[in-house]
Amino acid sequence: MQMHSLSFDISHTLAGSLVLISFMMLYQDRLYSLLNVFALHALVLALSVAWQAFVQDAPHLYITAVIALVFKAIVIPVALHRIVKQLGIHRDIETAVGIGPTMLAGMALVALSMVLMLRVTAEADPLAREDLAFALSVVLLGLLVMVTRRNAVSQVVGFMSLENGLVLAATGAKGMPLVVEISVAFSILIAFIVIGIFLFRIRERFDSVDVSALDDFRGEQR
Amino acid sequence: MSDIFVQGTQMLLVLLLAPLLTGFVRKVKARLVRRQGASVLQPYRDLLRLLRKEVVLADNASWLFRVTPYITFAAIWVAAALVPTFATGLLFNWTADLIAIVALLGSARFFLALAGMDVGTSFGGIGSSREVMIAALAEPAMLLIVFCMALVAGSTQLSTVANFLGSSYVGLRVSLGMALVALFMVALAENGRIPVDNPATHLELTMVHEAMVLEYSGRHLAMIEFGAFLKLLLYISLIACVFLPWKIALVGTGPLAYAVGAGVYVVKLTAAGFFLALFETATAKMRVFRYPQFLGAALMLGLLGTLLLFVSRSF
Amino acid sequence: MMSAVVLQMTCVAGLLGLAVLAIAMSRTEIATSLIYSATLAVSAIALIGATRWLLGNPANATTLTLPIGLPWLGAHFRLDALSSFFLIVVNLGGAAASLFGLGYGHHESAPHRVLPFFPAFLAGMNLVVLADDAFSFLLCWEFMSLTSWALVMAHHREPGNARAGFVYLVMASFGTLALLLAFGLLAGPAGDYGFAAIRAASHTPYVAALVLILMLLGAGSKAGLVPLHVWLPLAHPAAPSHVSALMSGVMTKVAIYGFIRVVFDLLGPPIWPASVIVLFLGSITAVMGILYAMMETDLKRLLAYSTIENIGVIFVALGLALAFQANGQQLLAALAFTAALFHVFNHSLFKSLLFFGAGAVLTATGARDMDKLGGLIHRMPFTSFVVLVGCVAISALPPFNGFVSEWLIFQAMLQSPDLPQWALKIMVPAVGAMLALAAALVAACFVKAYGVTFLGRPRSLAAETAIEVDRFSLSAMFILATLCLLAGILPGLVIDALSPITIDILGGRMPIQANEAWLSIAPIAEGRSSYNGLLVMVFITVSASLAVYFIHRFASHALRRGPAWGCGFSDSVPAAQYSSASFAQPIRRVFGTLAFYARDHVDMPPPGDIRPARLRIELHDPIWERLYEPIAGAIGRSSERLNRLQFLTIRRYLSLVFATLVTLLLVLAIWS
Amino acid sequence: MSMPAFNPVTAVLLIPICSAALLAALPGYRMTARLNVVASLATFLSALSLFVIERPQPGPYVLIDDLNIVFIVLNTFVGFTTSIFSASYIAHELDTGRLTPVYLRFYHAMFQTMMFGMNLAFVSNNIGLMWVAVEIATLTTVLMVGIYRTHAALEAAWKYFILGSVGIAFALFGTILVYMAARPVIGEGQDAMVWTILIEHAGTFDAPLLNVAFIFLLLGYGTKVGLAPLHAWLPDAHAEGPTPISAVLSGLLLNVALYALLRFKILLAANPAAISPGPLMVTMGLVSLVFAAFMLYRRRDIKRLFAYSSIEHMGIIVFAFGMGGPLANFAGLLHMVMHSLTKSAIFYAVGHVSQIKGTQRISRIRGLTVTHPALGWGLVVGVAAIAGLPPLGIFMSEFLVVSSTFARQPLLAIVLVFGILLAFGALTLRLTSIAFGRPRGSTAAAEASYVPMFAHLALVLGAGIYLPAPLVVWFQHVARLLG
Repeated sequence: MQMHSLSFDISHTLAGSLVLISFMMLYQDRLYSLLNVFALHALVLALSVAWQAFVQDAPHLYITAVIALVFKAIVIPVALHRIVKQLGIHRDIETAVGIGPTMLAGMALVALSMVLMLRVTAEADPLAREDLAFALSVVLLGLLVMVTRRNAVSQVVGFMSLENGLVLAATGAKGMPLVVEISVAFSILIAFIVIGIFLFRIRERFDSVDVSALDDFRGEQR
Repeated sequence: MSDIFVQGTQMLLVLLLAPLLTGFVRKVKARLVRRQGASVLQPYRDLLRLLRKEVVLADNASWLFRVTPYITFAAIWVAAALVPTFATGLLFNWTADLIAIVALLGSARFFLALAGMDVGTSFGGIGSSREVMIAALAEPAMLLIVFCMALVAGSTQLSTVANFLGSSYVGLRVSLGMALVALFMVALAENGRIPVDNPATHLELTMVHEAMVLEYSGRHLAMIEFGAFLKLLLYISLIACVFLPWKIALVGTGPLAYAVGAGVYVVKLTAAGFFLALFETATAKMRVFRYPQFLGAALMLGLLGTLLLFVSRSF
Repeated sequence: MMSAVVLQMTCVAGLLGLAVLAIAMSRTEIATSLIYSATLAVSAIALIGATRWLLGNPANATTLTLPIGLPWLGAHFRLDALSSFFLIVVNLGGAAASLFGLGYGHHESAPHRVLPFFPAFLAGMNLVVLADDAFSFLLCWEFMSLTSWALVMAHHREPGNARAGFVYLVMASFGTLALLLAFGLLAGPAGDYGFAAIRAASHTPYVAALVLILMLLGAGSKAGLVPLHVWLPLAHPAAPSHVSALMSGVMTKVAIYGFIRVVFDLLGPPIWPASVIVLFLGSITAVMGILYAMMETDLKRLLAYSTIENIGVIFVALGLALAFQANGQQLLAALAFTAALFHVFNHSLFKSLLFFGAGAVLTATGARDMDKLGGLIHRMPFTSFVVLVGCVAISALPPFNGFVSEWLIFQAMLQSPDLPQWALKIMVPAVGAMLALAAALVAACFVKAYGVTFLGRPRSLAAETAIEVDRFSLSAMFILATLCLLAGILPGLVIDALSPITIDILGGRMPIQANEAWLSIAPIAEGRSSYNGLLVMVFITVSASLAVYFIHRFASHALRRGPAWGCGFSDSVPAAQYSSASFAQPIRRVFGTLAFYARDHVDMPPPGDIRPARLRIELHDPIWERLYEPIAGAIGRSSERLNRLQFLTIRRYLSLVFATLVTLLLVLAIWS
Repeated sequence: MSMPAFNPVTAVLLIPICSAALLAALPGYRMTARLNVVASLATFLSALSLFVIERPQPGPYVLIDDLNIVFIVLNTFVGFTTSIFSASYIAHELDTGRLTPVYLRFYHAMFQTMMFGMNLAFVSNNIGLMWVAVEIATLTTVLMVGIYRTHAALEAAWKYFILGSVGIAFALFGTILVYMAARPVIGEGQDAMVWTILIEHAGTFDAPLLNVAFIFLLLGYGTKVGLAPLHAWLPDAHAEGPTPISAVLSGLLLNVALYALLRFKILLAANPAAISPGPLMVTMGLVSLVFAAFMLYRRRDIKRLFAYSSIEHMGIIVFAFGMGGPLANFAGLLHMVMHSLTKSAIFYAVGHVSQIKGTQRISRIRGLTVTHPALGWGLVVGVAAIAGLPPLGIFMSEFLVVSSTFARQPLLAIVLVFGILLAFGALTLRLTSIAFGRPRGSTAAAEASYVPMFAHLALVLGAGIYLPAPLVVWFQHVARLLG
């Protein structure tokens, strides 16, 4: 019982800190710092996943943890660093919406997810319930990052943090099959995205607001 | 047996009286403006003269142009033969009620208008187009008048109407008075009398009927003139039989009644003719595009009369 | 001996087969003659079958169910008195059009675009009249629209036709959707689409009112009820003339059938306010339609507009029938209803005739614009004669058929004081006045049409060198003209033939006319009113011939041809004649300024200037400009505004997704 | 297929994936194209055989029931016809050099992989597996959309990819939530994701969790159905990819996502405490319908035009299923089948047309019925069908949807009718300019394969007039299944 409450507290703390880090992401307006914060995000995720693996003694979850650690906390951030350098966009401030409103929106989203999840009847064990609440907020915050950032790289970061939320939820769900496969699949997906950015140098086209430029190859005159 | 006799006399009577009526009206108008005026028999002479003259036909006049005079004349004659003049209970009164009679006059006008277009002169065009406009304005008013009568007499069959109004006491009805005025206005318009049209003019751009028949000559013109005389007679006897069916001979009453009826009819005609002449001398011809107001007034009167009837019937 | 409905369906199958055959061989030489003669034969058979059925005992309807259409329902077809009457109208028109097409079709530029759809169109109209469940009805209805659309698009390269087809198709589909809603309402949530089930069910006043409005939208848009008429003057003239005749003379009647079937038959006893709406719309349609026609210079468009006027007249009659029926006065309802059906029949006759005439003129001169025609009475004597008959008939002049039906309608109106409702008491005389106005304008309009087209001097070389059309076309027109006269002088027979329908639909009938003396007709009682077309005609002929006899007996025969007198003004050029616009001028001045904001602009050059003076006539179509253009504009604007969504950036699209998600979650948070 | 125990399900899955591997390896156009056709035919036949042989018991991964057989057969059939069409289409692309042989291999492999993914999604009994399958199908189509590697194609593919990934994430989250809801009742592990078991216990699941789950699933799979405002990827993906892919996208992939959505709708409907999914679907459906109808008016690109009409029809279908009830569900199913057939037929025609004219600009295509009667009239019939004109199949389904709705929810029906009429106007406006009028653009003869197009149109026409009784019974049963 003691053990259980302790494990509960730890995983709870980890999940909560994940949400906190998502907020930190919202706060960043330089790309490098954003990437660093994301690395931290991935790290914490890895920890919480590992802890879940330990608590549920589900060894296969360790794989997920490792993937999270190696791939998301190290490889991707580094790769993105290089892309940023190559595209020479490390200087520009690229939030589409001001920090203040974004933070407020974030608050609102977290509150919303809490409201929704606390409806859940308690016999779904509290751990899962809390975890879900956090996971949902992480997902929403990740989406918020994607929406409020103008630049491809930071949108990828947002997407990854969103996906971290998914992994959090998945691992929180005791005995859920296919978790590993899913996390692998997602890593591949993200790899695709990163490569895509890298190959097509999608900075302007990903997010060009220059409609006239789009027209000619959409065959749509206005 | 008496029916067929009545019908026959009626048909001949209208033929005989029609020119006389027109002649009388002309005479009175002349006297009213202190002219000697032609004799009342002048119209007969005109007709005979026209009949003797040769017909000059425009080069591109078609067969339609040549048959029209006879068709119009026939249509008007038939119509006139179905309006009770001195006696009701005509043999064929049930072949056409008032609406049909109006329609018969309509077909006469239709062909006349076509004939006006046939030769292809602009005068014919003017005449026809104005004629049909006047008709378009007059017909709604006419229908409302019919409505009014039908409401009072419960029929559109002229003999029945005359019988009803002649025999039973209807009393003095405001709406009937309105209908009478409306009918009078419509009659003026339909017969091309002042103020709507001037039967005595030529070479005026204001003329309507005369412009339409401008290309006619000789016997054709005679037919058309005769038709016009008949039409005037028809309208007057219509007014007479509906609004003052006084002494009109009812079915089956003896020859004496018929004689009286005939006499009274002639008196009625004289009075109406005199009044018409008086009215025409007193009023001036109006501009073409004043007609809508004139006939619109007739329409309003008809409608008003009908609605008033509802009110008076409703209690 | 197969049952009547089976016979009809066989004919329909034959027509559909012909359509397929036509697709196969449409480019061959003999196709035209073959297809049209075949359709003629089939329509003739169907016509005879339907006539025998109506004159036989149509009391007990025969039905047929095919295992197609809605699976659990099947396709029901039923032949009763009403449908048999409309079958007569449809197939009479079809036969006449086929006969006309035998000659006219050879001038067709693109036969492969006409031949396959012509039989299909006929089949579609037959099917609509026969259908006995909502699904089949709508399917056939829309099939009819589709085939006629294809025929309108036959000459798709001519300017304006594409637009005509588009407007037509959209309006048709609008109507179908309205009908669809109506049937959805009638069938109820359970979806009993069979007419029998609908007839059996009882409908609340709310439903009845809604259905009536939807039917006015649906059937009205097909029939050309103002303000839903806009497609009609575009589409009808665009099609080949014999098809225009079918569309104007017959298809609009099929729409009327739809209205009657639902409002009188399926909906059960009517409520009197319904009649107020119908009377109002009908009278407006009648007057507006003929005013449009009066302003028109294109012969076929003029005819199309006059169709609108006649539809208005028919709807007025139907409105009267509704009013009487709602007050339980079966006899009078029967009178008005009979008048409506009679007018349906008449209009199908003379409108087809007139469109054939227009087609003949078109083939002879290649012109539809009246101001390029004139003097055709010399070049095309037979055509001009039958067209004259048609014009007299449509102008409601005795002794032809048009007069009889209008006379019956007026007779019905004269009974309106018996109605208890004050609204109707006061409304009907006004409607009557408008109808009279319309009738007078029709006469004016056709004086203009005939006078400008056939009389006067030719205004163009084409008109000068026109030649009479072929035998088939002429025979088709002569047959119709004869029928116009017969229906006019023997109306009693028609009225008696229609009585089973009124018994079937209204439960009452007009007095039997057959035992009136001298074949005259008396709607209520001879004392009230009666009419005898035969005698009127006899009188006119007799007195006319009397006059002719006496004149040629006693007066001079001398006749000299000379130049026109014209008060000494000799109009040098034929162009100086009265054109259609100038003929319409007085009526334009009187009514047009109100209805069309008509203005005449005269551009008179100063003295010494040798430019010719010009008259420009400015006309506006109020309905198009006030109703349709705003709608189109609104759609255009909103689509323009929404179209920005096509050009957003991915971030914006993601924001949309995000917003949707949050909204839904909020809804959830608040809702549950 | 002479193996002793022929299992159609495995066949439906194995044939595509194996042939995909094979096609990736094989060079040469002719053979690969033929092989592609043969493989698709084999898949279709084995799918047909699902009707005759008795069904396998629903296992942890595979399930065959009335609902998905309809989808599988439709899917494999359209896949088959599309493979025929693509044979002639791709040949032309090779001639014009828009595609290199390398990409051709890739194309065929991806085509089969996509078929595999879609079939897997249909047969899978495990919601996790279903998710994976849908994603496979999506990603393969992403790659195919980008295959021309033009500026526009890449841009479209990228947009599709990003929006799709977000959809993927949502769907997954929803799936996880469903599992969470099921676990307390069913217990940990595999079973809590098996559809057949889920539906048994659905009544006792935790309602609030299910609600949230459904929202995410609605958005996740709805993105792929192309419901507005999640539709953004759809028009461009249709317009820029190869036309066979556009046909498959409209005809099939949308159905896959819709199928997944339906499964979860049933699940939610089985739980009394949960929100009723109907109103949500109805709203999304109507929004999509009206929105797409408006968008149709401003389209200049013929493929994008029909892409938007796909959105519109998906809206109608989702609306119908949202309304529920035997009539509406029947109509929804029918509409879905008819739409797949018709829309793919239209894209076949459009593909050839744009190849002949060398453009997708509507303004540059005129008078088709004059220059290319077969294509032109085919297109006319197709558009007539898609616009819901009788006697073609969609008329029947629209008849049922509208009439049944009006009797229940008049106002909704008014909106529905408004949208339908709006779309009708836009389509006919474009159709008249494309098919009629004075011809414009190249009049070169088309070396087209008309068989697939006219086969589809014939089916649609037949269905509009006569639906065979067994099919009807089947549909009615499924409709009852959908509640």
